[in-house]
Amino acid sequence: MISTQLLYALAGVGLFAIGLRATLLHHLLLPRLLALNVCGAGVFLIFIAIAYAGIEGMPDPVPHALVLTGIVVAVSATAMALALGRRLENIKSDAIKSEATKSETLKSAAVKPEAMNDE
Amino acid sequence: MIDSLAVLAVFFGLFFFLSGSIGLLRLPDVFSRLHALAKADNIGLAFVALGVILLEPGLLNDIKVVIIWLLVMAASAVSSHLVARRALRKERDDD
Amino acid sequence: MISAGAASSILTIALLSAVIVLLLSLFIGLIRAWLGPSVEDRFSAVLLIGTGGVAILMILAIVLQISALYDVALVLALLAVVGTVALIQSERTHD
Amino acid sequence: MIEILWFMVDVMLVLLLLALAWTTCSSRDVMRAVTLFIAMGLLLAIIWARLKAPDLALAEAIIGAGISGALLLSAIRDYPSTAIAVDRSPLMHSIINTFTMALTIVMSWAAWHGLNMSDGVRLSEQVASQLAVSGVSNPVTAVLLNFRAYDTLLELAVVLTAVLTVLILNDKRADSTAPGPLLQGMTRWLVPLLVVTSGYLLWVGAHAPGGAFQAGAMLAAAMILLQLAYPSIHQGFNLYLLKILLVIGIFIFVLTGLWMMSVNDDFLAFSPAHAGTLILVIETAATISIAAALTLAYIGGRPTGWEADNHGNRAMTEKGGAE
Repeated sequence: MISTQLLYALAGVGLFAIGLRATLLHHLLLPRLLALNVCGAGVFLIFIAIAYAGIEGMPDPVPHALVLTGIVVAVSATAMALALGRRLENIKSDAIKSEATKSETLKSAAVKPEAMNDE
Repeated sequence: MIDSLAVLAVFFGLFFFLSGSIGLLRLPDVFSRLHALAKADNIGLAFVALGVILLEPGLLNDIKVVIIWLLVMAASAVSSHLVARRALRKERDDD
Repeated sequence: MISAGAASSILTIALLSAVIVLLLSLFIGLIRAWLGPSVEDRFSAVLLIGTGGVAILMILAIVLQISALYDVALVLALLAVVGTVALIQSERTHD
Repeated sequence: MIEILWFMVDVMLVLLLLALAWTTCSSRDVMRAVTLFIAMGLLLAIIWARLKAPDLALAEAIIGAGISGALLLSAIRDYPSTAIAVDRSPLMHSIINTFTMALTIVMSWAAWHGLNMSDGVRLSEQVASQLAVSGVSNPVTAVLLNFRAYDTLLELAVVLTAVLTVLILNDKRADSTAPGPLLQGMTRWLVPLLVVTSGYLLWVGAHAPGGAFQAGAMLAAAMILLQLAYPSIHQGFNLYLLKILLVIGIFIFVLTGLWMMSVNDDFLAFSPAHAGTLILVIETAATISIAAALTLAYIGGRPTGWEADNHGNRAMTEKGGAE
């Protein structure tokens, strides 16, 4: 039983490490988010490995409850991060557009970048 | 007796699963791969479900297994169709 | 629940080997997901994991004697479609 | 013999998981990464089932396979390039690798040491001894909604905060392709099934794996499927009702807590006689709120007509941001 727990706990550690390495290496938001989710899955796995009590035994329900809330929080945090990322992309593409218009008509572009700085 | 029959059914299903995934790996294009996959989905799971029903004494659970099998059948038909249509559309766009 | 004693331990051995074979078939399918080349190829591998997962969950429900795992299998069968639909609808409009 | 077979199953599951995680994280193509991530979610559901955590397996099957899959796949559309480039300098690369390796060794040692230490007070025994007075017989539900109800209340608040952020940012996703007739036909029979399953999961949560989170996620998956098949359907939502649904979970939770405070002198301390009913009421409200929250999070912005005066959503946000 301890070997099963150890196996899954070490797998959790491995998952966390893989996710952490990728989070640090990537620049783009989406791969980073995926990597962070992998990281989180590793932490969940460590929790559940510790809660495990053998084929016959009843596992500890407290870590199960914690991880359950963790899964739901992780998905809402991912949705939030994606919304933030969309915002950034929109600002970037707006900025490119306003750069383009600036070179053509000077006046109309002057307002937009300022509004962007405030956000 | 029933146990061995059930195990036989499960192993028969496994054969379809294995051949389905080998087909997924070896066949040349998306459409034939999806065709191989459908074998695993429908027949393989049908035999595994049969084995499970033979082993499971609870009637409610037996009904659940049947529902699961029907759902997987419907889902795999729809999913294969959708995936294949997407692949076909892309192929046409490329030409 | 299952017929007691020595028979059930043989049954467990048979079912566990079935799980191992199913995992092997998932692994073969996953090679297709890794190789690709197209999105559809990868996704057919995911479909295989969905179906194989349903089979594994049903067998685990018997081995571990947790009937809630049938619910998990049911949910997995239902939700596999949502993923496929999301994939099909994820095509870019400006491509 | 049985132990060896179990060990083989475990090793295969772990190897598959690690391989999937590695390929997800090292993919050069966003689509490949997301597809492999969805596969990893499915595999995790099997692993939770193997580790005798059916509650988690349910949640992971719904959220991992359905909701985050749909969320991430639709997010791909918002990104202009699908290629993932890693352009860290070689020095930075090796620093990150060394740091991760060191951390892995320390954490492995900690896991090994922690598992070999003698057990402290096992919380499972405390839960088992108090289960009779919790009002439900599923220990995970008992922990979530009775013993550690504070956690769950705050967790609902966290989900609400995340959704409010999404609503404030209000940058909608790019439009998807037009759905085909087969998809719409399938949606018509699948969505009712998903809703019924959600109700089943909510009801069964009192004595078997299931409960508010799984039911709420299932309902949200139904709404997301509807949204995928009929992209403009959220324009028909009753927004006044939607705003209420979004907060009703926390509202009922706090209200019950305050009521219990007036009876038992303690916030959220349920009297054993009413605990079962109260938990069901709270769970129903929480299910609705979680479903509304996850659906809005997927839509990624305010449905049309969210503001009362409806002067164009973007203009409102811009003004709000500048003040």
